[in-house]
Amino acid sequence: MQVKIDFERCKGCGLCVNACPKKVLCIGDKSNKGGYFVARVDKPEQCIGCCACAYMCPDSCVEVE
Amino acid sequence: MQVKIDFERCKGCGLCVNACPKKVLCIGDKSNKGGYFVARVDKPEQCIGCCACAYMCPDSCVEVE
Amino acid sequence: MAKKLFKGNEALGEAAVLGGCRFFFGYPITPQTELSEYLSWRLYDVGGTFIQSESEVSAINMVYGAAGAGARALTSSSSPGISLKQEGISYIACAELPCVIVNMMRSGPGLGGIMPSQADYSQATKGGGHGDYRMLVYGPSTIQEAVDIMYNAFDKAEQYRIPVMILGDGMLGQLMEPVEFPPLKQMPDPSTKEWATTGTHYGKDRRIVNSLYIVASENEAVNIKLQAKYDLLRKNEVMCEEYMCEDADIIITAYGTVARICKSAVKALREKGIKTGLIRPITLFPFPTEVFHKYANSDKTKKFVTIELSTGQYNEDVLLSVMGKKPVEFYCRMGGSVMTVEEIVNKVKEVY
Amino acid sequence: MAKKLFKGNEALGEAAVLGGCRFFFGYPITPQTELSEYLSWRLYDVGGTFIQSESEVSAINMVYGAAGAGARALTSSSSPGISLKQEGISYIACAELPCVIVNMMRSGPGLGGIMPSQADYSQATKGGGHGDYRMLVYGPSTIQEAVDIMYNAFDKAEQYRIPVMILGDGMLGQLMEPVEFPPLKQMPDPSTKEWATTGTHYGKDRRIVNSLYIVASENEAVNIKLQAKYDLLRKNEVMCEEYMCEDADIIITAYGTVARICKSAVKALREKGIKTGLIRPITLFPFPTEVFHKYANSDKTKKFVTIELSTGQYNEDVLLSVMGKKPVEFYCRMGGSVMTVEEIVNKVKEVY
Amino acid sequence: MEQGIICAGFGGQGVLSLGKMIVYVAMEKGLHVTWLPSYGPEMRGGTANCSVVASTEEVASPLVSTPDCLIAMNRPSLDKFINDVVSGGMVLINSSLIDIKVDRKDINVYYIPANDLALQHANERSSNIVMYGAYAKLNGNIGSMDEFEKILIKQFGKSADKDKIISAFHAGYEEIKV
Amino acid sequence: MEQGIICAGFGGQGVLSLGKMIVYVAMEKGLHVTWLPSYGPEMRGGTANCSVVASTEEVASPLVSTPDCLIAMNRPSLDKFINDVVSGGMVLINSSLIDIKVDRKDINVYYIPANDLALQHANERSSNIVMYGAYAKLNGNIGSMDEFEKILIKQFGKSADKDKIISAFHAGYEEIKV
Amino acid sequence: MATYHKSNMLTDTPLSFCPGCTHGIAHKLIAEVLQELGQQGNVIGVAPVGCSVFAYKFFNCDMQEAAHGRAPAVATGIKRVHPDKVVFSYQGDGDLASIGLAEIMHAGLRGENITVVFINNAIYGMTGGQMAPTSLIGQKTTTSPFGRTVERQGNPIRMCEMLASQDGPAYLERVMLTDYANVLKAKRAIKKAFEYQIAGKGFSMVECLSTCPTNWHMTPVQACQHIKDNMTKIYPLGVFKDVGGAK
Amino acid sequence: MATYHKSNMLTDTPLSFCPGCTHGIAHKLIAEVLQELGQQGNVIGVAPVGCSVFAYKFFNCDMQEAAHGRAPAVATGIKRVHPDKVVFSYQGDGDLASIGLAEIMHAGLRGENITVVFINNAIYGMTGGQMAPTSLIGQKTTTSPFGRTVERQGNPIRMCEMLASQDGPAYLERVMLTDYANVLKAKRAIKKAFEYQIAGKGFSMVECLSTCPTNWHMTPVQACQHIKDNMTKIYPLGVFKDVGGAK
Ligand SMILES: Cc1ncc(C[n+]2csc(CCOP(=O)(O)OP(=O)(O)O)c2C)c(N)n1
Ligand SMILES: Cc1ncc(C[n+]2csc(CCOP(=O)(O)OP(=O)(O)O)c2C)c(N)n1
Ligand code: SF4
Ligand code: SF4
Ligand code: SF4
Ligand code: SF4
Repeated sequence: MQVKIDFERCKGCGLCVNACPKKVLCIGDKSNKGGYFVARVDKPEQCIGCCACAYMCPDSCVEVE
Repeated sequence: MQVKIDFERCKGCGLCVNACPKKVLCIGDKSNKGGYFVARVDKPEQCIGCCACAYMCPDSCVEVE
Repeated sequence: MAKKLFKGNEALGEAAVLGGCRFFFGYPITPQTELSEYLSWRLYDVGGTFIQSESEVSAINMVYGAAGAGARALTSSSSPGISLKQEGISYIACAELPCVIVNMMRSGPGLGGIMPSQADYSQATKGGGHGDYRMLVYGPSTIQEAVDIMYNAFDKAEQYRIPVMILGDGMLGQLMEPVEFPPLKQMPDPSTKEWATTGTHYGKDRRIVNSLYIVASENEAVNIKLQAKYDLLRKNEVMCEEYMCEDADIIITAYGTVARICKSAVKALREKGIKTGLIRPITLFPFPTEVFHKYANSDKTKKFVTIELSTGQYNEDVLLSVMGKKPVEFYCRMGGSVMTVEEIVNKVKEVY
Repeated sequence: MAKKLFKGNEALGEAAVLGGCRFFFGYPITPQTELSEYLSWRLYDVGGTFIQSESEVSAINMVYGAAGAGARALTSSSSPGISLKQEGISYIACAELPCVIVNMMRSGPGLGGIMPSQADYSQATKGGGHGDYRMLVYGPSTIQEAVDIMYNAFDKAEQYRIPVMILGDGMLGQLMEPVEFPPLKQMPDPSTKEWATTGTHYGKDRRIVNSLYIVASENEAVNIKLQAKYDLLRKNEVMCEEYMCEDADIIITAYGTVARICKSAVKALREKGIKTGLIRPITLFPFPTEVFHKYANSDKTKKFVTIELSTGQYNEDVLLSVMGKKPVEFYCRMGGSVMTVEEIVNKVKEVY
Repeated sequence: MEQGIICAGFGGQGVLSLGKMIVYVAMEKGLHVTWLPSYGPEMRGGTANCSVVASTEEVASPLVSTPDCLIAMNRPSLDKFINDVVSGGMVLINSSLIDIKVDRKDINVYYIPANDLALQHANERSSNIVMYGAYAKLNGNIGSMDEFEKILIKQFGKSADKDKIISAFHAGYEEIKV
Repeated sequence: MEQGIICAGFGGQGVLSLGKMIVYVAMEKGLHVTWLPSYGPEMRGGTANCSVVASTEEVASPLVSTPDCLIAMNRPSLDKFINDVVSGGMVLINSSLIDIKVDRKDINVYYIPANDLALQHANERSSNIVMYGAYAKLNGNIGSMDEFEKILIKQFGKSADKDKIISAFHAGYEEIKV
Repeated sequence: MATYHKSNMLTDTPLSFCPGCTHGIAHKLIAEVLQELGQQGNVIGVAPVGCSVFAYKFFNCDMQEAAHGRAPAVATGIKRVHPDKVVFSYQGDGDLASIGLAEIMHAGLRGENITVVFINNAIYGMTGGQMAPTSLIGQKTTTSPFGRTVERQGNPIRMCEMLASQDGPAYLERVMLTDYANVLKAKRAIKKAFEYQIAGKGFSMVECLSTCPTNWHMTPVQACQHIKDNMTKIYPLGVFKDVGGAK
Repeated sequence: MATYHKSNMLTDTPLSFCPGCTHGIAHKLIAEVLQELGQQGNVIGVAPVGCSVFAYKFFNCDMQEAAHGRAPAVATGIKRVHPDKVVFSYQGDGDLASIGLAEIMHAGLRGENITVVFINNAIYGMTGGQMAPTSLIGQKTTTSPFGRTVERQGNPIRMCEMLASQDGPAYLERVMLTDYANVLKAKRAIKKAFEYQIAGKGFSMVECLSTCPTNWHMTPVQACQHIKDNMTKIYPLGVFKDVGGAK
């Protein structure tokens, strides 16, 4: 499984982070052009492909494949 | 008991006639200034003072005393 | 074709159908209700849709939706109901949707009365709603003229993508006259309506009906475009009847049913040897400014006399056109009272 | 009293309270929402009532009820919301109820944008609603002036039994300036309001608030009475600032916040040696026609230049006042774009 | 030629259709016509009237403020319009309901007991037909008796009371002696 | 004297209150002032800015189209307004977020690492206070350092971070070497 | 045995309704109730736009004439100014259930302490017999000339049920003005509604099934029967909400 | 294990909502459902006035932007012209339950064959946090600064319940956009609503309890919790009407 986050689209809201049952994601320390600190895939190996993060992302920034 | 009908106010709708359980009233053959054939107290002696006619008259033309 | 005796309201309904209208959304109000009553069965006859909406506000927004979807949609009301439509009309104007709105004016303000009036003139011609928009406004004076205007109103509305208003009054709506109807119009191919959200578009081609422009420069651009359209109307769409004006010392001016009464007055005055004429605008926006210029600049014309059923709303446009070059006298009745031929004759004699 | 830095919207709210307003009915809309937000707590402080109504339509009708009941009632909105109030305003005008309505104009038509505009001028001054009614319309240009006008608006409204409109724009609403507030007004005795349905009347004395006059002659009489009132306003209530007009070759004219920009332009032009002045109407209805007459008839004045944030709505009244006696030049911006001082300077230089 | 007519009466007396029938006759004759009702919330009783204009030229104003002909079906209508009738004009009065005489000398007044004749020949609702007949007799320039009758038949041809109605029409027609 | 100022930045950077504090200082000084925000549906991120005018005379136009002073807190703001600054005017740039240099030679440009200084002395939300300090140093005609500080204390007197905020102010003040 | 006299809360002006129209019954019930409650000189009424537009001529108290559908908003404005006065609105079905739907529902939700008398006659009377939102399925009107169908004109609206679905209203009842017994019931309902207002319990509404003989093309007696036979099937009588002793 | 890609019924334009605002979730659910139902090139949407005013930029289909509250009227106009197209409106609570209450109720009563997605976030987001008709008792907003009380600001409005009190609507469900499981439920509800429309069953509405972190002054995660803890007490989830197989 691979989780990808659209860096410029992300608003750093943290809903994906909160949704992930395996704590795969976290809010990173890099901000994009909008000034948002973007979510980051922290532990990709733990991903079970449930897509909870993707479903919860209001801005459709998360792709799971 | 006395039933009185306001001759000029009456519109001859017949609701009082229909309401009276004792058939005290009827529609008369005299018309008023509005061109309406006015209700008439036909059998005053039969009146039991139930006021059904008065309550049903939409134009508040019936007085019962 | 034989003429048929028709009530103004019903004739307008029939003419709308013949002119291609297939959608009506409206709410009853005297003195125009017969229009919707007529269409409530007539539109079903031709496979159209008639909805008595929950309110005038809803009606005008249904028109917005249907017009945006490519249909020929009509709504109709009278003064208070038209006031309620002002927001919606402003939206339609900005989204550049074509539609037709009938206002059979009654006397106001407020609930007022149901007799004829012309006191919604400014509202119709200068924007009763917010923002710098205009409608193409017609003020027919006979039922035949109303029919002919309605018959082509949707064509004009679509040509310019603009709301068209037919501004009548209670008298026009209630009057019966013999009228000749044109044939059922062949509809233009709907696919030529490049604005229409027909639901068939996806992705880049998709269509948007909108009036929101949050960036000032974009909103200004839209307004510039609208103004250019209004200039085009001023150039191409002015309609005006000049009646016995050529040799007239006094020119009466009026529109709508009032102009009919004025015509009788012109005849009566000429019989009395007073050379009178009549300028009768048929389009109220665009206003026939040039016609007034012509006579205002002519040596023959001595004076203008404006006659209207409101307190100078129409006269403002007359004054703006005559621009101080000749005196403009004024006579009006209000609140549903209508002037007689005699009153007009007397007014003209008085100022002669 | 020390001046306080206040946002226009909030300053208007405070001034309304100080001027005796105890009832507010309104619906949020940018750029005036701060007014209602302010009153949502401020009115409770003074034992008043604040209702966020379900819509603008409802708000204006709540105002009708409260005003008819003898209260000082206020509503406030911006362009699209004001369009929705047109029916209600027409009712209030006809029933001769006193109230105050704020319109912080935003750009239109339609949903448009939220930036400053003056494109509701005709709607405000010539009746956006149906029928021949008028409001007393003020166009303040500074927050202090807005405060002073609002402070007295209810007095004027009650004196003439007329709806008063304060016509600002997004800029006036959003701007902060230091402002001095007058003291809390002593309320006139409510029992002096002979129109008010206070519920204490029975039988012959009972009071009726109404705008229905089904008999044309009665409706006409009401209209004649209204027109007499409007003439009285024309006589007594005109307010206008004349700024450096005495020796001016060119007179700029503008109202509201735009007039502030024009004032800067007048200064800049005079520095460049172009003798410029400014006529700034404070009341938009009644319009300061006499002031324009004075300069239009003066040999000194060469030209007028109208500056506005709409496409000639205000200019129509200027033209009607100047009446062809002097050329009137025109410059406008639209859709929320606001002209700079430089643009005005350039326009004047161009026509000089 | 231009004739302005006012037909006026109670709500239920059929004055609007009376006016309309006159219009149809004039139309058949090739005249220009207009018909304008007094409209309003008259559903609830009260009076009704309509203005009719028939003219050899295009009708300018459909408003009849000074009628050449007044048909008055009840007293309030007579009172309302009698003074507006032009000098030399005609007035048709339903004498079944109107018990006064007109004292203007400059007009031609005809008294027709319309309700009585209607009851006699058809039914109480046909008083307007009687007046139509009377009008026909007096206005040969609008149409001949046959032409008036033709329109009547068009309107009531399918009615069960057709013959009675025609008889009421004739009663009105005959009532006028000229 | 009349100074037109534009403060501009991201939604959360406090540019509106920065402008307001400058207004308060000018008010205390007896100057005429106006403050005008760019308003709108900016709730959802995006840029914000305000126009401030301080003048010895009544302020005619509150719109600042050609600022005498620009305070730019982020790159889009700098790009938007830099060309409007009057010749001889001043520009204060938040160099923590803006990594370019201005190439106009007719204006005075000051680079202040506002976010860095803010983090160092107070917290990330105080970058506007740093700029306020820098502005104070450059605009003695609007008010003295004490007068600027007084307004700051009025605003944040009750805040737990009061001292840190004042320290951020001084850092901004000191950052300008004139 | 009883006596009956015209209420002193009615003026002497003849009512403007058609012969046999039960609008008149509703008028007098309100007048009688207000009289019995001793509210003379303590009432402000709001007239709607509809056949009862002239209500201000008939009720013997302070009155305001509202714009079409806006009576609840007008009444709200009044009640907030005079919370100690009895305020009522009188509205038809076009007025209340069509154009004024938002106003009545939000007045109910606010628990506005007013009384509404709602005349449901399934038609637009004033304008000459157009379809109302309450018109029955199958009913022919001038704008549903082939009879109302669900497909074309949608479903009849049930106002008591709609208001009862929300918090706010204190008392909601539907009655019919068809006969003596039901008129007495209607009177009790109207009395209760006003009593609740006087007690400060909040919004109350009585929906009266009422006739329109003129536009139903029936005699007044037939029209009353039509209500009993047909209207009550769609609009069942009864109490839809009653907060009782609670506020 | 599954995969997730942005729906092709959404454009690439970044959404205009605040960080963590669940308006975005509602948008993508609609897009996904329409994609799954194969409706690309068969849809017309109606955007309201509110934070979702720019919906026309985000949905990859024909769109109309309606006046505040009038989306159901606009959608009605559209649907009558194109009965074979899928028509939906997307509306906030100010839009649908306050200014546009009459329009939504009458669209429901007409059984208008459209789908409405109703975002109930208990606040006016777009204009900066004023009270909505759906605001909770106790909720502080910029126009109920001391917290909403029944006495001052009235009762929260329940739209599913209101619509369910009438004939007309075919399908009404309330869901919440708070977590994975509930988002999936919401998606099923939205799908069902569109399926009903496609099957010609009539009016369908899905009410989505949605967050406004900005004006609630909460983090997005807190805001979701607030819905679960507090909003659902007033706005219980569930199906309020389902005509099922019947038309
Ligand atoms: C804004 C507006 N729209 C329409 C009308 C016209 N109008 C007057 S009464 C009425 C309907 C009345 O019906 P209802 O409320 O059912 O009362 P009823 O006459 O049946 O008693 C309408 C549509 C109006 N006066 N104002
Ligand atoms: C006629 C009119 N009134 C008011 C407004 C201002 N306005 C814009 S959005 C809005 C409320 C939005 O709230 P809601 O519908 O709950 O949607 P949200 O923003 O919370 O998603 C208002 C009142 C307007 N644009 N038009
Ligand atoms: S949910 Fe979406 S927008 Fe929010 S942090 Fe995660 S990826 Fe970014
Ligand atoms: S009910 Fe009244 S109006 Fe009707 S007939 Fe009897 S007395 Fe006359
Ligand atoms: S039209 Fe109908 S509702 Fe109106 S007064 Fe007549 S019978 Fe009553
Ligand atoms: S204001 Fe609220 S509803 Fe609007 S986008 Fe932001 S979080 Fe969402």
